[in-house]
Amino acid sequence: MLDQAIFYLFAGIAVVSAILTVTRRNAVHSAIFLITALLATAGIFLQLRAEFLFIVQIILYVGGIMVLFVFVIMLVNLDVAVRQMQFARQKWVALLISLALAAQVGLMLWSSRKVPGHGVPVLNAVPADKLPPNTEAVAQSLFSSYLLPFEIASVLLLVAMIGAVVMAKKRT
Amino acid sequence: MTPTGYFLEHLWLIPLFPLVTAALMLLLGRRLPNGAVSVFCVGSVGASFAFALGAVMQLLSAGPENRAAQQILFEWLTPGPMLASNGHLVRFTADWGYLLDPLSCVMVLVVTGVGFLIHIYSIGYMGHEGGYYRFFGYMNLFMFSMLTLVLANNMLLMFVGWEGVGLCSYLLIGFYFLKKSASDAGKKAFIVNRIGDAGFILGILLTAVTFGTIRFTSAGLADVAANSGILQALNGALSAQTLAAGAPVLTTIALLLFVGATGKSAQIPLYVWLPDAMEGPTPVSALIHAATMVTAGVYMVVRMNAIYQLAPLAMDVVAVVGVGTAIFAASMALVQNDIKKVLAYSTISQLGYMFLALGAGAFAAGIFHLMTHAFFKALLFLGAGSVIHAMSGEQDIQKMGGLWNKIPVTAKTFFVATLAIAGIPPLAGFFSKDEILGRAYERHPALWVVGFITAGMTAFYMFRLVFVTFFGYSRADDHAQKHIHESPQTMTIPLVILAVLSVVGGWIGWPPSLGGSNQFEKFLEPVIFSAGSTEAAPQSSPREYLLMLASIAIAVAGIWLAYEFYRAKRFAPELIAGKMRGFYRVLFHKYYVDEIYDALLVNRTKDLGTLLGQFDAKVIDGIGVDGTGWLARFGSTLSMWWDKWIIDGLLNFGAKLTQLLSFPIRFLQTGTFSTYALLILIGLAILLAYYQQHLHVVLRGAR
Amino acid sequence: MHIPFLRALTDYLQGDGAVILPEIELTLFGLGILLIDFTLGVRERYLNAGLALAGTAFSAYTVWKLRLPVAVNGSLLGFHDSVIVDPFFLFFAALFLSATALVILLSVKFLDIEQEQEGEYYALLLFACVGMMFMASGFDLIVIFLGLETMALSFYVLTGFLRREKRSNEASLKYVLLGAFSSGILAYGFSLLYGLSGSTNIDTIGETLGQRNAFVTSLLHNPQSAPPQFDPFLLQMLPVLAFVLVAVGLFFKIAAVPFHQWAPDVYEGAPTPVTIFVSVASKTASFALLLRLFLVVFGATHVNWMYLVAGIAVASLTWGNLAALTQTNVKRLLAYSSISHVGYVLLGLVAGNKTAMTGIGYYLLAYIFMTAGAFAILIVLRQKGLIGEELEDLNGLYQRSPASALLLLIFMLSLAGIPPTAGFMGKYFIFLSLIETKHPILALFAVLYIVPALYYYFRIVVHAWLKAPGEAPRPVMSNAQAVALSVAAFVTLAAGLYPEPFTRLAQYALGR
Amino acid sequence: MLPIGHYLFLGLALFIIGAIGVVTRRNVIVILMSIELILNAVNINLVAFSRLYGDVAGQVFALFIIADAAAEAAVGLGIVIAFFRNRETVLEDEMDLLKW
Amino acid sequence: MDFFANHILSAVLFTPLVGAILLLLIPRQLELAHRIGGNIFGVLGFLVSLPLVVWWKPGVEAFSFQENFSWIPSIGARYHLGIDGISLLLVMLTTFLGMIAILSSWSAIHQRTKEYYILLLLLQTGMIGVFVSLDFFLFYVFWEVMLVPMYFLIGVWGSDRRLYAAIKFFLYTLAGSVVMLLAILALYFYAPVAPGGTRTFDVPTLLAAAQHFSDPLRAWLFWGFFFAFAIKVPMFPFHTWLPDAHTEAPTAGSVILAGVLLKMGTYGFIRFSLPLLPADGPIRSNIVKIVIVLSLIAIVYGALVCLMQKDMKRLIAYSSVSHLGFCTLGIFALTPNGLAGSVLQQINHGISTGALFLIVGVLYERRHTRLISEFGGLATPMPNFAAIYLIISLSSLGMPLLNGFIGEFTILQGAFQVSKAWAAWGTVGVILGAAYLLWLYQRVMFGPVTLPVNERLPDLNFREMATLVPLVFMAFWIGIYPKPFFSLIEKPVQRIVEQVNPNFYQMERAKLPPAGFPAAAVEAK
Repeated sequence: MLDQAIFYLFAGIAVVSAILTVTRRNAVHSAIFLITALLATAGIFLQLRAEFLFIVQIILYVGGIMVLFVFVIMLVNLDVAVRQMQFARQKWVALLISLALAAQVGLMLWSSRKVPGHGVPVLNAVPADKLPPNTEAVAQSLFSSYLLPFEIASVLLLVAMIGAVVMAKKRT
Repeated sequence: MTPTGYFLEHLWLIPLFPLVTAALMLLLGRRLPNGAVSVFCVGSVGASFAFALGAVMQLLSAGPENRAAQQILFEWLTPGPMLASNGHLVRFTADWGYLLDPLSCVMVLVVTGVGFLIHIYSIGYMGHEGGYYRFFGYMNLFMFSMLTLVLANNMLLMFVGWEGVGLCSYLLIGFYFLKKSASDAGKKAFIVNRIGDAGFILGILLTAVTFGTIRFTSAGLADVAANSGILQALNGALSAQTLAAGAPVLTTIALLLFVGATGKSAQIPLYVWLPDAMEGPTPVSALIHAATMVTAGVYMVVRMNAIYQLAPLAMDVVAVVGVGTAIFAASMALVQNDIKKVLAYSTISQLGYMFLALGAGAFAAGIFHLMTHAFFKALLFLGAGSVIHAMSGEQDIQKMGGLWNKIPVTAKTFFVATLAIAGIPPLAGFFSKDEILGRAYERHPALWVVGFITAGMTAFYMFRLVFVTFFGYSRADDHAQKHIHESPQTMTIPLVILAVLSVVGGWIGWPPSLGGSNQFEKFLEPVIFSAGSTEAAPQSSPREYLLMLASIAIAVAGIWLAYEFYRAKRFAPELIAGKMRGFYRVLFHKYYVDEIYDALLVNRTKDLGTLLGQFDAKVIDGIGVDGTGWLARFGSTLSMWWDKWIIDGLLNFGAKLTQLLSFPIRFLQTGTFSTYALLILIGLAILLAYYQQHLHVVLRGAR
Repeated sequence: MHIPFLRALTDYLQGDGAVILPEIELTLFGLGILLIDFTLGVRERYLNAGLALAGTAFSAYTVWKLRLPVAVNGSLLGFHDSVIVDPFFLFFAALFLSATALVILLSVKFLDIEQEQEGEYYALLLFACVGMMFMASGFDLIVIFLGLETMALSFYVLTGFLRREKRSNEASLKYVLLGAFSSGILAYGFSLLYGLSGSTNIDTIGETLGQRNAFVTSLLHNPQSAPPQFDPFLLQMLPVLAFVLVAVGLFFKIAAVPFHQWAPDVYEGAPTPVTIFVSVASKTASFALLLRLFLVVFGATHVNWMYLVAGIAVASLTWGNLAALTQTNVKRLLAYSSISHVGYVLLGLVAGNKTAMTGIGYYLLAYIFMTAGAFAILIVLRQKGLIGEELEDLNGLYQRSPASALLLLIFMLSLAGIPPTAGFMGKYFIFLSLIETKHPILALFAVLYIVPALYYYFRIVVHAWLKAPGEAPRPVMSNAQAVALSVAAFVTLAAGLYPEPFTRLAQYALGR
Repeated sequence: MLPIGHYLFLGLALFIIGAIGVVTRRNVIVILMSIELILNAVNINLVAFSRLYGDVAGQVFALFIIADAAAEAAVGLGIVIAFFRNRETVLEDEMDLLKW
Repeated sequence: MDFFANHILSAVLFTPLVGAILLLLIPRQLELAHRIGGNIFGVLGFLVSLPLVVWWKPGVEAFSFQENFSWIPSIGARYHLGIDGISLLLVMLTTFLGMIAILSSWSAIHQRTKEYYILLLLLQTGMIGVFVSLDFFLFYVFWEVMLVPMYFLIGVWGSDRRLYAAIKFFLYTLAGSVVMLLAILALYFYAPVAPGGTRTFDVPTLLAAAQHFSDPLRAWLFWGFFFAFAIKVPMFPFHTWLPDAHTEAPTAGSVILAGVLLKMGTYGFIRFSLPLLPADGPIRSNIVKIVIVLSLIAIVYGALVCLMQKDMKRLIAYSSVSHLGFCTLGIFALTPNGLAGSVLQQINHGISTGALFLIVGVLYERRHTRLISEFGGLATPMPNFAAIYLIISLSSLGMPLLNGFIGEFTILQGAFQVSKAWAAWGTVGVILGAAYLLWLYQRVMFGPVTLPVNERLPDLNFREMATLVPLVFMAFWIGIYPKPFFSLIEKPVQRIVEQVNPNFYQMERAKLPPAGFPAAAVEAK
């Protein structure tokens, strides 16, 4: 019961603020609403007993990425951008098509609900008390079975770093 | 026993002499002096005449039943096994071989003899012309081809000669190739002949598949069984009842071959080339277009007489075409003013006579007339040439006249020839023509009537020619007047010899009814196929005398009429012409046949060519090639401007739609990036829809 | 040795480390470049290139050594089955490394001309290569995804590496936006895959999907075997969704119609060596990934998605060939031609039998070298003050530099698929496989598209050979370029004249 | 937890919204944000499934996706800055040098 | 020497290639060196091919001088060469015409001499390869390779619309040959494999296997090959590339194009298409009907189009369409005579038309125009030229004692045995042939010299004589004594007919009466 309440609350926030994100004229406002959406998602994570991810979401996204965004928005002079038109002229067609796609996929998901377990092999989730303490578990698998992705991620981030530097570096 | 002897074993030398000299002339004749040229060329023809004589003598030494000498030099065309019409496989071979039998005896003698005389004549006639060596080279080449034609032992080799003479006539007609009319005439002659040749080839092919061989006969060969000939095969088929007289295949063969004959021998409908051929030098007209080449058709039909005799229908066709041509050409000859044109038409008409004879089954008579005609027509042409020579190139008889005393030899010999062709006994023409008419009567009186009228017309136009040319006052301009002179001896001597021949030449065929014993016919007996039913019916001699008298009468009448018109001038021909102007004009324009042919066939063919060329350029290339190219380019432009036309079109449509829904829309140019992104979404949607639908069909087995 | 660290290191390298040793080496060399780059003066920057080459060489050697254990026991798994080393990987690793080496060789002079001789450039090349290798060797969705992203990010940066170039910026911006979007879609698909199997190991995923498919087919044959709510169609809903999402993500990476539109822009805008890298390496890597996923994960449902792929293939052939017909920019033209090549390879995937696999391998091999060669000619043309990317810039190349004109001809013939060149052999296998699997119509399509292809390839040849030269300078070829070109030409010709070893190689990698 | 369908729909919703943002917005920065939304949707799926299966693989995956999102954002924004330096704009439809 | 004897075909095949490579090494400034080198290797190519004739013995096995080495074992493609009588003739024609073509371009080519000779030699190798390879894969490779040098010969040294003509030629031929590739692959795939054996591209094996295919399959394969060959020949609807290519190509190019390239199509028909014909039945008879009708259309059509041409080369090009129509007619008559005649006619066409193109080239070098209206009355300034031109025209229009007649007559004979109507239509072509060739000759050579330019035209020089006289000689040889040629191709032709049209030999298999029949007929007289 509580679960549901929490879920719907956060889900509602997430969706609404997501919509606002893509509809606000002002990029700063979009950023703000994006943060809201991400926070709501974090709430969902929590509802799903993924505490570690919840933290990461808040720290990394909200703390890191969004700061970057806002920073860049400030860098590129905003007031001009705001005054320009914010939506591509094809927006209606685009909207139409996106919604059609949404309907299509939604229908697939909806129709597959008839299948037990929504078409997913397991019928119902492990009871919450059977779950291992989340952070340890994540750490466990991160450094045992997902060691390699961890290493690759370092390379990935290195590349990102180099890239950002190369790109943003003042021209010599 | 088959006749043997040096000459018979070296038959191949007869055509070889002219060939060698011809090659000599054409390769390095330019460096030779005229004297040497004439010695070589005339000498070579003389040599082959001598060899021909020798060969004939040695042949005559044998008994009549096996008077045939045949020798195969090598296998020429051996394309491998051929499926004959009776389901046998035969190893088809066309060998390079020569056959001398009575028929080819006559031909080879006529060709070499007359040819020899004409060569001599040409020395004088062509003396002043440029390209002397070229002329004689062509003439010798012609002799070679003609001899190959008459000596060939199979149809294909005969065809070689056939085409060869055609080529030489093309070259010689076009000898003055600077004159467009000349080269045109040459081309016309060749192409018209070519049409006939097509028929000939088909005839050969049909013969080949029907009889499995194209060798005329195996007579005179060492191993008769090994390589049999048409004659033997035909007999075999008859005895085996696989073929009967009048079998359609035989008729087809006969008719196809006859198409070839009409081409070469200038019969309706393919005679049109011969009058134009008079563009050539006069000796050429004499040799090729009077004495020898044009008679090739006759010779060929006689060669294949076995088949013709078994194809009555074809015989009728031959007879009708022959007689038709005879009168048709004669009528045209009535009004011509060009001396050579008159002779040309008379040649056509005489050839018509020969075919009439063949059609009537009188093969010997046909050959007989061929020979006599060779004599007097050659004489006439050479005489005409001498006249033209005297008149310094003038050919229109209306500009001549009163030459009788100025060029006596020419005039007298010409007169003899005229008598001969008019059929006045006892000159050569009389016997041959009379025999033809007689046999024609037996075949069908109508044939005789037409031939009879033609005889009269012949007498008329020939004497018209004589009177207008040689008698009366001269109508030539005085410049020409001064130069009138008798031709040199090289030209007159042949005239005299030919004149003698035109007189006595006919006597070897002195008919029994006049106490003679038609030697000529007996001589040709062996080569005339006798299986057919056309036995020479014992004729009641009174009727024969009647016919004889009639033909003499009509000839005299024609002569008298010509005299009244053109000598005594008792009636003016202009009046007649005036009275029936239309008919006269038609005659004068030779029935407009050339024009009709041009309008109906020649130009239409050219138009077709143009049309098809256009078709290539426009349709096949236009639609086929460039069309696809265009399509590709179009397609690429399409996909290139996919954004602009499709996406934007979609957008505009959406915009319009939303506008209709009264949503304010500001038009700005499309954002490329979002277009791409949108395309990705669309693709995603499409793939999803497709895959879902596909699985729906597969898994629900529906739709 | 008693130093524990070294002990650990050697243990590691005998154990799991062995399977990722090539990647490790490349990474180390990349780091090394970044380190020494600061110490180098502007004149010595080319040493970076040398170092990068050395890196590829080492890595290549390691790959070569790895073939022995692979030969012994089929394939090596490591890191809890999250990475695999098998002939497939070895083959593609070799391709990536050679492509990288070619690009490095071709970059040096180009960057000098552009005055962008930076160490980061080569480092990024190597990291991209690492990413590709993980794409080929990854046996776990996470590894694959990270490898893909590593490659992609490096490419975004490399594409925009000429920061002064407006077109370069624009290309990289489009690339990064679209690329991120598409990898978002791909990730969405991956998440569904995880959901369907509860595992990120593609082998497990493949098995689960296979079982599901088997279950569905059993349902089809006797519907009574399960309760009615197990509707076979609905059971396939999520797999379908997953498949389409993954497919779209991958089709985007290989630039198949209609997900191709980034390719021409990026190819045109990127610095030409990077264009080579994108068009050759990233495409090959994406194909490696696509093959791995389609065959291992979705192999069971091949008959179902066969026609979907066929449709994409024909679309790519049509669009690529037609659009290329009227291009005037050579890089753009080659971009469209590369789209049509994608069509051919996908047709091989449609056929999907042994021959087809060999063909795909052969085609990709040939494609790498001939495309690299074709672009390399443009790099040779790039001089101070001459971009040399338009068709007109090629005019009279024959008079200006016969050698490069000849090479250009060879590459064009190979791209068009005229024997005796590598391109023909690749097409040969594809066509044969189509005939073997009874797809004559597709085969006819594929074959006939050679004709327009030849037309536009020969537009290039016409300009290079038959047009009069303008006042353009004679291009001068640096040694590095000469080496790269001759290698490319050699492979292109050798694989056409004596295909035997290359065929064996392709069979070794894929033909099983 | 709730039946998995809820989470799937939530993920779908965010995904589509993000997609809409990508295809409709002109400001590239906002487009990048929309992409972040999409990745977020992915994360929701992953975490939900991992909860369903009761193993943390999904969460680890989500972790890496977050890292990747960060990396993409960094590079993307860097490129945006470079672009902006040259063109004084951040509107995607003014990227019109490269076209057919 | 022994090695040479065992690898004679390879020697013939690669001599020109070696030449090309050597020329590649000579710096381009030394134009003369290139000319000489090119000619040396042209002659050498011919000399090397002579032993084929000398050592030729009508062997028991189908193909002589075979060489068979492994090439691509993994797909079963081998380096397998071998020739029978037919290919021997064509190879000789190729080397012979190649030599002449190279010689003919001594003074015609002034720019890019080096590449010109290299390309000619490459082309030579390609063409020989097509005729000698007995492995489908190898065959296809040569078939395609040969396109490239030809493309450049037209495209670089051609006249005004060369680019269009060159690419048209290339695309046309390519479109055909890619379909053929599919057919080859299908043949390769459907041929049964011996247990434990691998697939093979070996021509005799595959063609033998094809005999057991179902009729529809064979029909499909036939059409697959048909397009490639029909375009190459070219047959009626596919012929439009020919006039353009011929017209634009340089003289040597036209000579090779007309002399050899077109023969690849007919050769392909004989070697590959015929064995693939379905077994006797409605399908097969329909196919044959279609092809024959196309050939007849080509014969008449080409001849008619010739009548309206204003450009000499174009006219001759269309005459090739007509003549090749004869060849295909003979081939698909499926009788020994038809096939033999067709093969011989291919050689004849190579000689006559090649010579005609040389002749046009002679005029073009002097006047740089090919318009008929530009000439007229040339017989006066150029007598030798006139003579040779006349002989060649005659040989081309089928004058007896010249080569053309032999071929045409034999073909007609072959067709006549099957259907009289076919032969009849063929003769129409014969008539028209005389018309357009003589008309052309008259317009060019006869009459007064119309243009002052033409008054001083020099007659043939020694080199041009050297190029033309051998052809004239060959024309006479074939025309007067064709027996050696026929005996050369008799065996292979028989083999083909036995395979394709077995019931031709059903009748009277046992005895071949020498000529005329029944033998009883003789004593019946």
